[in-house]
Amino acid sequence: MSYFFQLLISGIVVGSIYALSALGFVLIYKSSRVLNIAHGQIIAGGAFITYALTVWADIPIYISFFLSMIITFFLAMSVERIFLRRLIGEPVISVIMVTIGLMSILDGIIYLTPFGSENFSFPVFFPKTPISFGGVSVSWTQLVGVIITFLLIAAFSWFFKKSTIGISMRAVSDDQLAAMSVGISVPKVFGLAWAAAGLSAAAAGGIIGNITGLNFDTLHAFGITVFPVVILGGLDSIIGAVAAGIIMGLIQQFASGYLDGHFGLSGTAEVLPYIILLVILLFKPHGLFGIHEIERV
Amino acid sequence: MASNRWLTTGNYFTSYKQEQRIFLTHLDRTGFLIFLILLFVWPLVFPPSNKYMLVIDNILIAAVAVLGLNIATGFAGLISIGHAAFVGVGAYTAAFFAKTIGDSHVFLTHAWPLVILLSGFAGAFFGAVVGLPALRLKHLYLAIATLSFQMIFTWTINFMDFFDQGQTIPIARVFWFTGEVSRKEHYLFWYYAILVILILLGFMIRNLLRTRYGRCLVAVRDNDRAADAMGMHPGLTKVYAFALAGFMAGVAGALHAYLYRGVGIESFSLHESITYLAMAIVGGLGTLHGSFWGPAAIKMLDLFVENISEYAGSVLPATMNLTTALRPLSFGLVIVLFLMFEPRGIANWWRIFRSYTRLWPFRY
Amino acid sequence: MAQLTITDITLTFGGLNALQDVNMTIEQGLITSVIGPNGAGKTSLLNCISGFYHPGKGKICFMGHDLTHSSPHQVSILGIARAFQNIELFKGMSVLDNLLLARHKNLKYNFLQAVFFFGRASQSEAENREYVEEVIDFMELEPFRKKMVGSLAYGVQKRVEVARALTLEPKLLLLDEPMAGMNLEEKEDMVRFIIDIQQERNTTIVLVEHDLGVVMDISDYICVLDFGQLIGSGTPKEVSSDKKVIEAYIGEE
Amino acid sequence: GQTYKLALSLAITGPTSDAGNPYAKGVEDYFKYVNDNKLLGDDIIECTIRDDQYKTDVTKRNFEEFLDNGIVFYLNYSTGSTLALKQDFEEEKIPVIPASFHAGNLVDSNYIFLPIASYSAQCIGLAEYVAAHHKGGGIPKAAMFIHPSAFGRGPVEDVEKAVKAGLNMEIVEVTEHGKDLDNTAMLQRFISKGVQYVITQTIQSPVATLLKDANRLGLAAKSFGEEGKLTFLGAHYTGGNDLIALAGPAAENFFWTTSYTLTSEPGPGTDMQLALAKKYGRDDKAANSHNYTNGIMAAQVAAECIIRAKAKGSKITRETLYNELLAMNGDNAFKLDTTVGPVTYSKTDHEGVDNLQLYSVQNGVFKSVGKPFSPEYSKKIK
Amino acid sequence: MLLEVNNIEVVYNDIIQVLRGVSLNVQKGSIVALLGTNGAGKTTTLRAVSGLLKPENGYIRDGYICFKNKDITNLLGTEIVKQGAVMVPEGRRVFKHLTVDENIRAGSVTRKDGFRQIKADHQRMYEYFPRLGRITNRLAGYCSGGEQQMIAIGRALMAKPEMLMLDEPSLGLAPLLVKEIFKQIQLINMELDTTILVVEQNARIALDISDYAYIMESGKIVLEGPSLDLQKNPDVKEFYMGITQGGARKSFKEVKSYKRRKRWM
Ligand SMILES: Nc1ncnc2c1ncn2[C@@H]1O[C@H](COP(=O)(O)OP(=O)(O)OP(=O)(O)O)[C@@H](O)[C@H]1O
Ligand SMILES: Nc1ncnc2c1ncn2[C@@H]1O[C@H](COP(=O)(O)OP(=O)(O)OP(=O)(O)O)[C@@H](O)[C@H]1O
Ligand SMILES: CC(C)C[C@H](N)C(=O)O
Ligand SMILES: [Mg+2]
Ligand SMILES: [Mg+2]
Repeated sequence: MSYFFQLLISGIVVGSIYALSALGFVLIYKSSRVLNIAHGQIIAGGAFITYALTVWADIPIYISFFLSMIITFFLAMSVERIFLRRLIGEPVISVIMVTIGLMSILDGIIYLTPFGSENFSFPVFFPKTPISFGGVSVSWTQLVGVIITFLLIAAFSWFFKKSTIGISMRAVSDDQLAAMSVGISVPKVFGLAWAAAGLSAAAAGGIIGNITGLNFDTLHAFGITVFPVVILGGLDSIIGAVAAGIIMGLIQQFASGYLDGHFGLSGTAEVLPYIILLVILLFKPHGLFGIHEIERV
Repeated sequence: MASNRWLTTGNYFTSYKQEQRIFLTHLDRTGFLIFLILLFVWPLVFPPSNKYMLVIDNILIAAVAVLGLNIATGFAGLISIGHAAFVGVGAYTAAFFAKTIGDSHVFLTHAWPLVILLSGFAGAFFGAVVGLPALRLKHLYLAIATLSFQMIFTWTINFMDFFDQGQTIPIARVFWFTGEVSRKEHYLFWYYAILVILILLGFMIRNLLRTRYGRCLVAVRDNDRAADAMGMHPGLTKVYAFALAGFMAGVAGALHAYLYRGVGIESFSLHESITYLAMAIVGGLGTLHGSFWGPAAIKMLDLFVENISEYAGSVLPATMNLTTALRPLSFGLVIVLFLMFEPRGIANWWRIFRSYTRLWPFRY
Repeated sequence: MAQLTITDITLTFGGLNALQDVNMTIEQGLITSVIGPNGAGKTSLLNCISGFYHPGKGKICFMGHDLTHSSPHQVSILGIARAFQNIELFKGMSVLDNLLLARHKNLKYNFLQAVFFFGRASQSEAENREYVEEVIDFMELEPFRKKMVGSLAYGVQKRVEVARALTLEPKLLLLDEPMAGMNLEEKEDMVRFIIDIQQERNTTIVLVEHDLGVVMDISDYICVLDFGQLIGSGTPKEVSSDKKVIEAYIGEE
Repeated sequence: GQTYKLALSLAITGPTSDAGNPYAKGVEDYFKYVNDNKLLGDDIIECTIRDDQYKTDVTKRNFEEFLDNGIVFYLNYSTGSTLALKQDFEEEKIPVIPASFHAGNLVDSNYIFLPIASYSAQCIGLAEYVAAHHKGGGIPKAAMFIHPSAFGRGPVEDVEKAVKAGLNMEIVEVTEHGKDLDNTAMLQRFISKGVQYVITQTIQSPVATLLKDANRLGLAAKSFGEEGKLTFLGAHYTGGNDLIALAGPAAENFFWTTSYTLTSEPGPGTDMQLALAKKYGRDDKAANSHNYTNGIMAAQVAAECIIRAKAKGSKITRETLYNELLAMNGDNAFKLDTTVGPVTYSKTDHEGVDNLQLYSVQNGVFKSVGKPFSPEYSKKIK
Repeated sequence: MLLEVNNIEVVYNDIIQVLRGVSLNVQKGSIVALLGTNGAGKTTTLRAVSGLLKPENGYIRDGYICFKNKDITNLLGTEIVKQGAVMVPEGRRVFKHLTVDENIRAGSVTRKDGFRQIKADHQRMYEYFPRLGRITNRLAGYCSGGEQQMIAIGRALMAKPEMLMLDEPSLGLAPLLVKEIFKQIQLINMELDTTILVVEQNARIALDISDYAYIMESGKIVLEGPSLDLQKNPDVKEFYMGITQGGARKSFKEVKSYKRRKRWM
């Protein structure tokens, strides 16, 4: 039974990290209907900045974690400013393609640093002994990761639901022209969305980096890995990201816990999310919590 | 029609049939014919090295694939992030034959046009199956269905012992009237083979686009509710678009298998899918000739950047990082700059160029 | 003779009855108008007829065919065409292409013929093009033939909407507020088109419109909806003196 | 003097670039060294190094270009591309040394030469060590944790064969990993099946996650073979300083095998390596990387062939170099300091260094365990 | 003069000239109506004033626009809203996926005068449009046409504009609602002292409530004057209000008859 619970807990932990990574997609999509393919690179970037601040600049990791969130906040904002500003109003696919180009550019920039082809790991700053109860164990890194995830997600949920800026961000995604007509600055909204996504990416990067070590390939692959999560939750729903993240985390853990090694299967955790995603989409074409496009003819 | 069909100026139509013509003037048609002849003749006049022939073959194959992608994404507005998987389906159809009847069975070596055609149908079949969610899904959700196919395809091939778990499955050299195509003429031979197929497919698509079978694609892209009211089944039309795209991809896949004389899963990864998308966009979505410009531009760019970073490597100090970084950096930069300043792709340059020359010599 | 009969249809959106037990018959060859305040369910009614919505209850019959569960493309093939309230044109295409698309089902050639553009393909294309030109003439859209629809003024787009519906050669034409956003002069033009369509092409017309002047002047029969219910129907005269209708819709002059 | 053209196509960017990068530096530096020190007299080696981003199609393109340029010796990289280009190597009759030690490279092929013992031999070596040093009763139970590709799967069959041939071990499970963030499920399963040893054949970062998870769950053995716990072992590309960099303290007590000498165990080979790195301005990380050694070694073999052929006065062609490789045995075995044994090739033996050295992480560095050895079962199953 | 549009020319896509020298003035506190045929360029004129040409790929090529004596030619939308001129776009473009409440709140982004003030104004909107007060939590996309128009006006008013521009507020509304909306417009004009520039097709009601009116045709102002005068103009009467020379209402049934040309053309 504790095997089951261990899988359950691990699933939730992994799932919430998925949710945090998916959050970046959601934030950008929510206001600009753009799927930022380069998000994985930003996650990796966030992790590297945290590392650089901690190890090279010798700043305590708790501070550098937040510093890196602030730095990526502004970096992502300027990325939007430089690369995407001109594309406001262009077809979605062009903008998505720009993010693909952006992916390459960020790759290039990261290859300029040692992070591109060398491996690092964060200094150990949490107690090494895991928290155990009833045969189930969670490491401190994971626990803190989950807490940060939920704090950030709660904050963003509130922001979009209640704050005027949050509302205006949603308004922009609905109808840009109408938004402009009431004085909402579309470029500012986009900038802000990217900035927020950058911030969440740095947080995700820090946490993932702590779990896997800092390897560029592993980190940026995460951008693609969380795709099914983003879609399952319904592109523009923060709550959806959380729910889908946890669902996917659980599916993966249980799949590799109960399927792999039987029936000659292995690596099911890689593909199962996509299969489940397809099945769910057939019943819920907008994901679990995505808004239904209101189409009145 | 006015008597002079060489120039556009002063021409007008007198019947609706005339307006259907692909080439409006003799000048256009002649120009195009000359262009085609040049395509066939140049390698005989200036024989390129194997590497460049391979690159050019690659461009043509990519053009076949992108032509398909353009149908789905450009014309029907269905973003496909799994196009390489469809190409893979085509290639693995060839691999399937190689595994079941032996890689140098006459069927593979002599009846290769048939194999290519069958691969196309396999691609079309999978295209239609993957397109089925289009009956319910829209926009990015649909795009993700294609991504899922990409992932499932990769995983399945990796999983199947039958396909050597994704390792390269060899395919023998083909035969031609002159006997076996040797290593030396391999790339040249395929250049002609692919070129002929590409031109054929290009013309077929061009025809399709001026008939109801092509217009309905654009209709569902623009407004699928209205299309519905016009008597088209929007869902099935999308499925059909995917099938068409799958067909082209399948053909491209088989060509790839023959050209590389082997099929391995790495050539059909997500990264390739994204590259196809990049090609389609840089070329110009929703334009036919964009499907040729895009692959050419992206592959050339790749070579160019490779040369530049090599050169940089020779002049810069041994700190490898800069040269390493140069390649993705400049590659990404070009795509981004393109989209920022010419979001309609290279096809638009061509359009502008044409509109300048069209009415020549009278610009009004 | 009743061309279309609607029996007892109810349409619900999450608890809200957009239509409730509506009964209606549309007579062949007449202009029937549907009026009612905003949100009364007029558009929903047209949507039910044209297959965009499917009523939860009741039945819709068109010339012997049961439409209740048909989808829009099936309905359109039976001969019902519709102009949308919120313009639903193919924005990126020219007026000509928009109309040609409406000929989809009339283009009779197969895929192979299309791919090689031989046989019936070219012939059929040309014939249908001719038909489209006829409609363009009829709706006086000549100056806009090759213009991108998206850049046309609202009023012209409305006209293209009607033209496109007409290109489908419908037996029954559903017009959803074709005169919204037009000034008097243009309304007059549109009225002229509608009357021509009815008389010269012998097409049945269902008209949803808020301009009472127009409705009263040209309809043969009027149905009034309010909160999804049919609150009155009859000839223009009868309706305009119906107390319930005045209260719900017209207001005192 | 003459110029001999060689070429290397590998992943400097993209997946596995963490290995490819130092590898490329090793090759580059060693050939520079050869030219600078006039090891070939007036002749020089010109080795084109090209990034293929770990994509087979690009590798093929690069290879065609190299052929156009007239190379006489080729260095390749990944398993995938080596397998895919095998036919071309045969047709072109060009000697090739790949960075991939996949045993399958040698099947139906005459021109591919592995620099050191194959992955299969490495895994069998590890398995033999397990069988020999297993503590506690019964047959040692092991699991294999492998990369989802030919590279990872290659050795599985051979290890199984070795077990069939009498190696005292049971393979309980073979798992292909994905991009997992959490291996809890798998590790727990291993334990429940009584697995005590995990032989890994992949790249560093999945192993790092694996080790971290095992440590978190308290499942990692503190010493070799600790009962009820898992002892992790791995082949060439799982280990090295990169693993320590990624896994940090969790790497402690990881067992690893390769045929190269490590800078953490100084000797003449490592001195030479560090000097080379210093001379060409490489940073510490590259200088101490076992894949830097890996690259140097491939270049050493290639250069040696040329030197030997020249000494015989023969013209430097693909054929003469190929023959030099085939003759590299017996007295002609190539002894170099960067490996733990001599390089021997023959018509039937295309694995260079047959010896392996076992290392394990002690206090954050790899230390050698025992003497170099040559796995017995890898010969038995041939 | 609150708004001064002087001889502007607007082109779309660099080639399509739509306005050919339009001039109009709006007095502070007044209601000004802009009438005209389809495609005359009324919407374009409003877009030009409110800085929303850019997204449509248009720009002001010639002439200038002054608002509160400041030049706002080719300024961007957000800036102009901050200056105090807000437009309610054609076709009631509400934020479909936001609730009624959120829609109205979205109008207040440019305001800096504090949470309380905004909250109070928010409440006031529900007083002007009591219908909205009852459906605050409904998604705007599911509201009826009239409600959407009210949302759009309320949303614009939340920016506390000095001048409100309405583009065809009666579009697609039932007669009763048209009356209701125009009543509110008049009320807003009086109570909040908001200047109003309204584009309308319904000439009757527009001339009824406005102080001054312009008539536009193919990109030019062809007729202007106090609304009372225009109401008496026989051409306006016939072409815009459907009143025959005899004074009776023209029947649409007779549209097929001969058409008289307008005198101003
Ligand atoms: N897709 C939908 N989902 C939910 N509710 C809907 C939908 N379509 C219509 N409704 C609701 O049904 C009711 C009737 O709407 P409908 O559009 O039919 O009104 P209408 O009479 O055409 O109004 P108008 O004159 O403004 O066009 C409205 O309350 C509307 O909110
Ligand atoms: N984005 C655009 N691109 C190109 N042309 C446009 C664009 N928008 C409008 N036009 C053209 O400008 C002219 C005037 O359009 P506008 O929308 O200003 O007219 P309007 O007077 O508001 O008409 P309506 O009463 O129909 O709303 C029309 O001929 C239209 O075709
Ligand atoms: C060459 C290496 C870095 C190992 C690589 N993963 C392979 O395919 O063999
Ligand atoms: Mg309606
Ligand atoms: Mg307008």
